[in-house]
Amino acid sequence: MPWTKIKSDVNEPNYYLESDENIRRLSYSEAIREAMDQALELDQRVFIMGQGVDDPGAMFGTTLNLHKKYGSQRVFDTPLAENALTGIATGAAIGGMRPVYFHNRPDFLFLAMDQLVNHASKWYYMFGGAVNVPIVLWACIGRGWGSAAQHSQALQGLFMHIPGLKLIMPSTCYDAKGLMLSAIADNNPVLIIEHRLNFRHKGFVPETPYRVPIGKGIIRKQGKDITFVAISHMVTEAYKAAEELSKEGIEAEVIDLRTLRPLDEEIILRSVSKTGRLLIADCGWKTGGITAEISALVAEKGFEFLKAPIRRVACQDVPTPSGYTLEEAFYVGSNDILNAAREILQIR
Amino acid sequence: MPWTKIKSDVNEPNYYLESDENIRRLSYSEAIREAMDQALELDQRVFIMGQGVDDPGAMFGTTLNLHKKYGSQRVFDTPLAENALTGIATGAAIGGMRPVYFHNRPDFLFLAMDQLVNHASKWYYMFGGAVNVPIVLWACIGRGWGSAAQHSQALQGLFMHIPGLKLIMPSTCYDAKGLMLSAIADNNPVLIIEHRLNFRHKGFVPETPYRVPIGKGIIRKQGKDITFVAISHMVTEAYKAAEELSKEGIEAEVIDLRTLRPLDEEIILRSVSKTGRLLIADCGWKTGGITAEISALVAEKGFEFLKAPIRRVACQDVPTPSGYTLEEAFYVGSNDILNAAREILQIR
Amino acid sequence: MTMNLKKYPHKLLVKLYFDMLRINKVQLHIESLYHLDEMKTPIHLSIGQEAIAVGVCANLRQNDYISSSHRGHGHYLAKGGDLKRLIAELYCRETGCSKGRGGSMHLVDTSVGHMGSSSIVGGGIPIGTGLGLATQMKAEDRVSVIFFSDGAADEGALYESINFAILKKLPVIFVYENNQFAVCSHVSARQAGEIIFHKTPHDAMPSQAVNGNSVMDVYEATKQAVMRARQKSGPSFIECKTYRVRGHAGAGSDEKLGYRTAEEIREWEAKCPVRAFSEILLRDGVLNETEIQIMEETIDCEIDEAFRFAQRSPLPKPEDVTKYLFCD
Amino acid sequence: MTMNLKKYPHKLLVKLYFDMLRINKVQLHIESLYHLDEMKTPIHLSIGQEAIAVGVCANLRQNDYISSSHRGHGHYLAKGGDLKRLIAELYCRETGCSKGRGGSMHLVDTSVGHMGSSSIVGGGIPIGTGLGLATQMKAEDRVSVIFFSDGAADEGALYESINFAILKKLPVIFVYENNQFAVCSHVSARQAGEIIFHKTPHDAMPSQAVNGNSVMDVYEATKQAVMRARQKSGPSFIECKTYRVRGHAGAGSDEKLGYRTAEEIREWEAKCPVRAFSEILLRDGVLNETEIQIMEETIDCEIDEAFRFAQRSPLPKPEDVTKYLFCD
Ligand SMILES: Cc1ncc(C[n+]2csc(CCOP(=O)(O)OP(=O)(O)O)c2C)c(N)n1
Ligand SMILES: Cc1ncc(C[n+]2csc(CCOP(=O)(O)OP(=O)(O)O)c2C)c(N)n1
Ligand SMILES: [Mg+2]
Ligand SMILES: [Mg+2]
Repeated sequence: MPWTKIKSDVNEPNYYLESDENIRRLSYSEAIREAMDQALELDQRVFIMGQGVDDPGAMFGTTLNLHKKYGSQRVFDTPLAENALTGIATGAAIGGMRPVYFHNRPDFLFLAMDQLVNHASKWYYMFGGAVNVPIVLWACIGRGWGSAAQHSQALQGLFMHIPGLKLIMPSTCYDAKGLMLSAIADNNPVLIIEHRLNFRHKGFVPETPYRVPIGKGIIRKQGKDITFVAISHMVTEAYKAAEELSKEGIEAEVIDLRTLRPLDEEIILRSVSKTGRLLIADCGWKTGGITAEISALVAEKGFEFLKAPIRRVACQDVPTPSGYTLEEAFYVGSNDILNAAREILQIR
Repeated sequence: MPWTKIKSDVNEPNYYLESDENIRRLSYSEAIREAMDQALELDQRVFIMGQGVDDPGAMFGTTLNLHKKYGSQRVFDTPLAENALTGIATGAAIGGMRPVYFHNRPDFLFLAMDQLVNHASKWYYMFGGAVNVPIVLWACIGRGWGSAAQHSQALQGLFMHIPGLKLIMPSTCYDAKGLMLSAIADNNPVLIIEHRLNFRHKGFVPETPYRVPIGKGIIRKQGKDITFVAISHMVTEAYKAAEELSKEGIEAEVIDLRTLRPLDEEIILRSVSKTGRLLIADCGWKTGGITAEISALVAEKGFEFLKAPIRRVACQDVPTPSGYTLEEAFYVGSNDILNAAREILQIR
Repeated sequence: MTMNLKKYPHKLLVKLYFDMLRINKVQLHIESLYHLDEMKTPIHLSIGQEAIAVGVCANLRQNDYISSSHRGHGHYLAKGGDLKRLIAELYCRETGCSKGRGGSMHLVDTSVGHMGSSSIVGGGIPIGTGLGLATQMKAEDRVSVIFFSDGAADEGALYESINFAILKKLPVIFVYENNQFAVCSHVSARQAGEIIFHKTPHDAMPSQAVNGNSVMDVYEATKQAVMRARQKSGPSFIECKTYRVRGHAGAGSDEKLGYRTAEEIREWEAKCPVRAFSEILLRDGVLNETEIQIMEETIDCEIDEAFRFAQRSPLPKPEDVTKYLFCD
Repeated sequence: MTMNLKKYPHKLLVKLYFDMLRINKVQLHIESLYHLDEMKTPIHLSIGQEAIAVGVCANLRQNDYISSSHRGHGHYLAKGGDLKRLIAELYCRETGCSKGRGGSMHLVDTSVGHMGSSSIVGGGIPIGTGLGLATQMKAEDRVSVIFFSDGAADEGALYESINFAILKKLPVIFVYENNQFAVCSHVSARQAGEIIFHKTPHDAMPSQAVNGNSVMDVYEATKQAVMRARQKSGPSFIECKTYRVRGHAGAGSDEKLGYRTAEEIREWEAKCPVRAFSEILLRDGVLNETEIQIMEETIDCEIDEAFRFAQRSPLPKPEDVTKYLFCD
């Protein structure tokens, strides 16, 4: 199945450096693996758990052979018991450890919602700050090759609604490493949602450990005509669309939110204050998803800047179909962004 | 604990009839109980399950003594095993039954998310229409008296995001009965979220079985100056605020959505096209909640009508605190609606 | 296997063999074409586990229910699911059993009591239990069989479902296909020992472990369980010990991954339940080589036809993507 | 109880009795004032279950962990939680153990290893298991005790947690407080029979049922379990059979509800573990009436002081509602 062997031979868009051929490039999975390796090295409290973290697949390579280096006490396979294991991770965190619990797909988190939402995300508040829960949950969105309804859900729209839970969706190799290291260092529960398509990329990744701040977005491309807000692999898609528009003399500003909660409201509002036009792109469902919140934020706090309706580009509001002809209709990409942008800008 | 003995001695706002003293009034719980009684009577496939549905508390009285009338095979207590029991209800529905599964509080649905979201809500689509799942889940939001973080969550914001799941939140006794009967007759999974504060009310309820259409909102008060969109007990709060504004010569239109999914977009857009101003009131968290989706809908499809920023009145984005001084700060009501409306209208 | 086959009707023995052979051949054919990337769906082959699907389903009637998983080709076929529609589903066609919406992990054929399989591990267990509940409430004469493997046995849903099935004396049979692996993870890395449900009191839920590679052993164990269910005496639990000889997903062996030894795979391949049974049948003169040859050819023909049907079938139209969201 | 108390240190016996009496009296006092509606929090009294909290915790050190539930006053106090801060929490004060954010169902006192209780039934079980995992990973000398009742035993989280605890040989003790009810629902309406974990192989997880109304029985069973945990030999399971004599929530009896007989309640009230133990202690001359009288007075004083402390404490400020969302 092609989706099990994503080749990371495409360079991500060149956001960081103009034309340096000598930069250190890692694949997306190597970037995360390096973060894990360094976290395990630097902090004895860190450990990795998850179904298959010590197997040859190693979560898309992100945990490859770390059990050999750090031992099977610190990098271990788990039973398929997502609810209890999330609670066990939570308990371990309360007891002073820093678990990182890997899941292949967010779909399986539905089994863990009670421990994640009712417990981990509330513990600090519920006890008036007496106990905090430094856990990281990681899951990678499936897509394509008939992954279908139960293996391809992009659930950031749900998790963005949960107080007490930080929510991260990186789009570059640099951030995948830096945000993972920040998440592990954070004293709160953090959920990282990755996207399989990001794993095609190679990108600039410094070797030394570094942290990318949680809660801060970044502008991937400056622009004055329209603002694109996106996350994860939709940033790449938005960037592609923006480059396309550039050719026509239209400058879209592309914001990579990186964190959905806490949300970087300022970066969005500042951009919209300049462009007056907003398009939000997500790889999850539209209704009640992250595009809704970002739109509502601007309709509430940036209304005066708006020159046109806010458009949302997101997946169809149906369970993911398996057939490829239907997948084509279900998923959105740079073309949809382009079309919606043209509508907002009223070109053609 | 006062909240265990909600007295239903307050009449709900008089939406239906001008001044008829002779109408039949039932309490909110009697209205639901009547729906259940009639559904059990009329359709052998219907059954009731849930923790305590056959006990003296009987889910706020909504299932009182029905096990005596219909037998313990059709009205039965369940183990505290919310995930499997939701799957069992789903299986029973697939096998031709029409289960209604009652929960005290939506908080416990976090244990049932896998079966509810990954299974029941996807089954019809995933099998190309071969099998449908006519189940009703019912849960009642807690509030006050220190219910706290794990016993007071208003989770409509989450469930509105799920394709394949219908989501109902009634606000009147009439609708509580009529929507329950519609939900049971519906061929899809339906989640009904009630609110404890609704149970204080008595209201007009015809005796014969009737259905209120799923997916249709209703205008509770006509107005031209501002639109209030609300659900469940926030409709009562919005109505109160509207009456207050009325005294000042400002006419707010109050929309009771009744159903959140499918959403009655038309009733919202039509109203905003008239008033140009929108306030959305919810008893759940603000970020990523239902107010976000409704705002985004209007910013996308009704932008040209808008004369002012869209305001959202919803709970603070924190786990619910237990202390009453903090509960006061956490929850919102007619005063908050009034203040936000005044801001939108720029009065005072 | 030293069992005496004499007591069984000839027709049954032939059917058991035929069904196993057919499931085996269908999967080998899928496997052989998978590299063409025309079946754009993940596949999870149950090669080596044919005896379980067949031994169980041979005891079932058309209107009995089964609940299955991501590894469900065998269950689907053993229960009588339509082969053409299975292959069409793998080819993502509108003529697939799930109309190209489900793919290989989501098979359905309601006409034979296959009400849909879940690819959430353990997800089908409560649903199969609920099918038993419906049966009981409607006072129907049906049995509900739940197929699940060792990964699913890690999940609390199993404990919850078994408790409920015993509590309500549901006509449910829990068929634990212990193939020892969940992806690359051996059951011993996830479970504390023998599954505890073998310790359930016999009158509440009889439980036994059988050789999952012996179709007759599976058949016999299921027979008792089905009888118990039809007598409304409650659920049963059967562990079928077996082995997943292929990789977790996709085509071919995963030997090179190194998480298990090549010898171990070989050892279990040698226990192939189809071949093992054919040897007995030949030995005991139930079938002869020619008869088997004819069976093979019949099946090959059917398979070819099914693939042709699938490949020529129309694809779902993109504009139908929102169809089947809700049932009217 | 015909046990020989001679082998126990006097100090231990006095402590056991004192702690039970104190928990009993604190709860009676809460109950007596609850109608004033000043404690604006749901309460779940563990009157009649004092022997379990005390018999277990008497074996624990300050740094051992416990995990508790909505019915957690007894566990909190037995583990050494601060009484003043408990009562202040019931009064929703800033000085409460959870700063008025948690209420009666969410108690915490990290200084004595009480890391927070969950009001999601069964929710504390995985967390307590995880505390055991942390202990093991950090190579600390701690035990993690998980208190849960029959409602929680319905949940799959218990199965999943026990499996993991055995798999990893965690220093965890599962204390199953079987008080026979979840709200109004008797355990027999929810469970298929005796809990299956008694059938776990002894070397994996010793399991036993004891009289939960006998503090010495609970003490002895826990002692073995604690020893096993400290020796890093793995988890233990103890069922303490008892009864919830009060209503599920709030103050007073719920006799009038009629879901159980008044006689049954009387019967179990007669088995009050505090009185039962006092009779033995008096009989065996471990304590005399005067000494008990003094204990009672000491406790009454402490309780009065705690309530005064609570009532006079400041309330959380509304503007602090968003405080403690995230930890820096
Ligand atoms: C709840 C859940 N967790 C994880 C997965 C990912 N996953 C898919 S198949 C599989 C292995 C399942 O093993 P088992 O239940 O033994 O079935 P087998 O593959 O052996 O038939 C896993 C972990 C899943 N689908 N569902
Ligand atoms: C998961 C979950 N389901 C339902 C409830 C509602 N509820 C609160 S306490 C309770 C009874 C719990 O019974 P048990 O576990 O036996 O504890 P006990 O009250 O006897 O101490 C129930 C059903 C809950 N809090 N959590
Ligand atoms: Mg397996
Ligand atoms: Mg109990």
